[in-house]
Amino acid sequence: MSIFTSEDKRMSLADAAAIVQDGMTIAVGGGLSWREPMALLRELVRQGRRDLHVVGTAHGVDVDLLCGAGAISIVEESYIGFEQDFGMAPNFRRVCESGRVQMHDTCCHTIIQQLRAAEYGVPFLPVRSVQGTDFLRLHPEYKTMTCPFTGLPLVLVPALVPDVAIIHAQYGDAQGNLKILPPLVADLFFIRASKHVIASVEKLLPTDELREMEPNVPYFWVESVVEIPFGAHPTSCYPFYAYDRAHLAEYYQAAQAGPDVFSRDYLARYVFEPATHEEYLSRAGGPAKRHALESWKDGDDAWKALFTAPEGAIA
Amino acid sequence: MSIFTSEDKRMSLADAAAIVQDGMTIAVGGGLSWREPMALLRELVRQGRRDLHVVGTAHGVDVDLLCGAGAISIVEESYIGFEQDFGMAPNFRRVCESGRVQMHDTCCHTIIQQLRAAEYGVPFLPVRSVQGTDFLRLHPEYKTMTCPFTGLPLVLVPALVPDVAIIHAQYGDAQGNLKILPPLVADLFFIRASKHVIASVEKLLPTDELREMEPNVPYFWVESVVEIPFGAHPTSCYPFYAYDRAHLAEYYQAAQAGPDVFSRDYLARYVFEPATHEEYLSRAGGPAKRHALESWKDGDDAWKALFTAPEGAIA
Amino acid sequence: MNAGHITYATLPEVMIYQVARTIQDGELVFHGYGSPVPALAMLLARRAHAPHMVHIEGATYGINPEPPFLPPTSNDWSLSRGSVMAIGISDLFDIAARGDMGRMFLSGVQIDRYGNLNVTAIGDADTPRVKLPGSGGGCNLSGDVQHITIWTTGQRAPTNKTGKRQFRFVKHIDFISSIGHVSRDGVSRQALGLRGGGPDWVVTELGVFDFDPVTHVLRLRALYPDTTVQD
Amino acid sequence: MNAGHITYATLPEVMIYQVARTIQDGELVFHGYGSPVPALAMLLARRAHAPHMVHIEGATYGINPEPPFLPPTSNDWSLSRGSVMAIGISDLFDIAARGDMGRMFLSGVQIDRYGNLNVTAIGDADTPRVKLPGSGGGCNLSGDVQHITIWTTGQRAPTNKTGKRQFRFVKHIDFISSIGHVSRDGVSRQALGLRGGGPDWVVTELGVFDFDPVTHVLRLRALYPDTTVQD
Repeated sequence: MSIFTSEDKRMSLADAAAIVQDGMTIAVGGGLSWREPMALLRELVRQGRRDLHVVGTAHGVDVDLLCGAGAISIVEESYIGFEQDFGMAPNFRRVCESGRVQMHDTCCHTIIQQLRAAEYGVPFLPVRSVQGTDFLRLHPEYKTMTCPFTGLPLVLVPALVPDVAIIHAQYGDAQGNLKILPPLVADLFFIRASKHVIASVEKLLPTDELREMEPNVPYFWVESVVEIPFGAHPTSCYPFYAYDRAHLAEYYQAAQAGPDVFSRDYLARYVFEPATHEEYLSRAGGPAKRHALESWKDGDDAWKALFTAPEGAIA
Repeated sequence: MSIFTSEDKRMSLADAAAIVQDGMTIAVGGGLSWREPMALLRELVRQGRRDLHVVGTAHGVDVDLLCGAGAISIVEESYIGFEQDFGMAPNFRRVCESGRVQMHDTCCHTIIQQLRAAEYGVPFLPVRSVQGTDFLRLHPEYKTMTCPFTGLPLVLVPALVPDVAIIHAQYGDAQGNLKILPPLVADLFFIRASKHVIASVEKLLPTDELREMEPNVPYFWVESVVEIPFGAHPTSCYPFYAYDRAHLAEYYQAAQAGPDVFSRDYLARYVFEPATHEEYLSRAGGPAKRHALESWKDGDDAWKALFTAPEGAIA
Repeated sequence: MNAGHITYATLPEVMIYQVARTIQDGELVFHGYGSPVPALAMLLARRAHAPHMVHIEGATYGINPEPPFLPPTSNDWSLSRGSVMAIGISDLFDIAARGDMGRMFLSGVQIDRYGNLNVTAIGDADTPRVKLPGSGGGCNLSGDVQHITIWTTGQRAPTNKTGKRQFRFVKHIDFISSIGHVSRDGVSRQALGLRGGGPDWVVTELGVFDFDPVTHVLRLRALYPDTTVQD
Repeated sequence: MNAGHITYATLPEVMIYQVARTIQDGELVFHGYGSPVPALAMLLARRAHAPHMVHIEGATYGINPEPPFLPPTSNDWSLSRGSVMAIGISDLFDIAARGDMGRMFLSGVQIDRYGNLNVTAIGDADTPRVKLPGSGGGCNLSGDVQHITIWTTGQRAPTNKTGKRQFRFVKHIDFISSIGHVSRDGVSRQALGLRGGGPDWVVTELGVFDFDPVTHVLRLRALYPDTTVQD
């Protein structure tokens, strides 16, 4: 929704995250346990952001972390959980049930149609589905109409323009061109619909090298780029690393044990105390852990082993 | 709009083209002088197709040829011409001015929104532009409404479902997976919105080789695949060949000289008399011509030389 | 211990078989994330009676993948291995919305007699008693997909902390996350203008159900040998 | 003989310069196919006063290309050479529709005093006297783009076969292909709900024009040294 033409978009993690202000609507890239911009989100928490409205499709630890840190007031996503892995998202569940966070649950195609409306510069897009479900009750901003072409009922969903899209990409250059590898989830929709885009990348490349990779996000949509290797940890970022199941299990146990334990055992240890991303990585297991998460490349057995539950880790 | 799951979609040019029937709405891939499915279109003409309704964005010799052969009754495109190269499209102009063909001129974003409506399974999409222009007069099927969100006027353009998309891709496999190289123009929109997709490809590859190229069209949208090297001639199909400017000049002169000359000097010679695509290529210059059109790879001077007007070729 | 293997061993193979049976050859079929039963049923169907089924893998949207194992999270590259290509999230939902998705699988924490499902919240939606993870794409897909198989491994009602038995099949559904045959207001899916045919089969750990073609109400079709109607 | 060079040599450099001057630094700028004057003006502007302009090349949609020459057809790979990437046709039009395209260039065979342009048909649209090639994306873009430069190399009226002088600036326009400031029915673009600001500059082979801010009518701003008002 804007054009950013500076030649050098490189920023510190702190400066990039500071583009997000209290009360803004944010769209978080990736999904479930894949390519979520965790380093940027941890920085948002460190900076004490409040009252964020988060929108998207199916997410996990990213949104649950923001819920557990008290950074969010509205969740408008299609799913927040840990799938068959650990099940429900403890912090998300707790803040919804206490009423501290408004659950504006949505559905994947609905939110894509809303982002597309923003992308196409029109006030709404029509949707045939959703009718007959209680999502209409939850979203008084949707309208219904009788289609002038078919005479059948339709739902009109309004354009959704996030203030900031927060993206983690595999590759980028200083100017802000990005190469995001699939599953892209909703990242390209977020990027095209949002007013600001901040991106962390695993690897910053010279533009000529990035060109060979056929980037899929042009620089003029991106406002800041931060190189943060392992910036999606504990979610996965192939072809670099698989997700850190042991870390997620530790996260889940802390969150499950209630807000105080979560604050002490997770937020303090992994978000507030580490002064730098390097310090975070070192607390999260250091080079040995990083090496282990890269071992998915060593063959199916090594890869499979990364999904093994650590002894006693799952409640 | 359909799912085609046969394991082997390879067909003869004649069988593939026969999927198009008189009166159908067709979407022709490529654009201007680039990657147009010319071999398939010549076959349509040979089979005597009539009353086709052709839809798309900015095209050239493809639609002009169909106009000159009497195959079309409605043209719903955004532009038919030869740009600064040769200017207006003689056959298109003639059949519009005589009233034999209805000019349903459209505009690029409008037609994309109509194809998107088909793709998203909704009866229409809204458009903010078009208002104040005479395209509304030309298209009574468009509707206008007051937007229930903004109170401002909007145009609603109906879903457009072509019967057949006719595509020329660089690469494909027997199952119908395709790799189309950019500019993609509207090809992916046509493929997703149409009931049938027939494709010619420069090169048929084993599936494992195609996978390495990261195909962008899944097999289940494609009903037939025909391998036709130089199947886009006289338009370009990089990285294989540049367009054949001398041939287009010959085409233009014949078309400009009136329907009788065009029938005799172009249609007979290049469409009706050649029994096979190989025979067509041989009449169009044979191996020497093919080699010349591939010479764009030899450096800027060689490439530039391909755009030189042949002596006296332009009227 | 491998999660894929745990999954495989602890889920009743008979359920996977029953879910696989609902798939027709030649149709495009999708399962969502967190759905090991449909995932395995689709792999089975494609190897057995539906070789021309188009398998779209949940979350990676890989086409006809040959995953080396089933990881417990769904946006994982292992799940698109062997695919010639993957489509995007929008392609997947658009395919359904234009009527080209043959079958999909949905589950629910509450299931009512018309096949409406709740995976959003128990209690009041403003401050729910239990906030469930959410419907993912289920809300849209329930309206759009040609045929839907409902599956659940939790039909047998457990007792909660207060000793009350919690039934998965409920008379009153707290939140309709995905639409079955009749809405809360008694409107049929046809009158709502929905494209898909709605759920036709319900496979649980106890038996197989379908819907009466006239009343659209769930009815028992078959019990597995080791279960009773009392369950 | 190279077409790109022919083009370059035969078009008045002063026109290219005047068109380039209408471009601001930092804005996203697009030219359509068959538009050598804007194409050269954009290359010039980016090298001169607008280094942060985003150049989107007509038809290939290459970003900031460094073409080795200008071919006479626009979907040509030579026109995206040097781009880090290209966007798609839909991206281009969507960018304009959401208000992010700063400037675009349009031409017309008929131009009326409000900047409405005709590139569709002379005469009646049902059976036109002259069928013109069509507007490409001009119709949509004329409504959406922030600022539009109108350019024409054919303002000086030639005489036709019957000796009648054919003016490019016309009182009555046969077909409005792209909207200027006021519609055929006298409705302003604001009242039409259009997003863009409409044409602000008109550059011809004779001089430079703009639009009166109150009446929205075309007015002469500068003549080139070798032309007269009579022309």
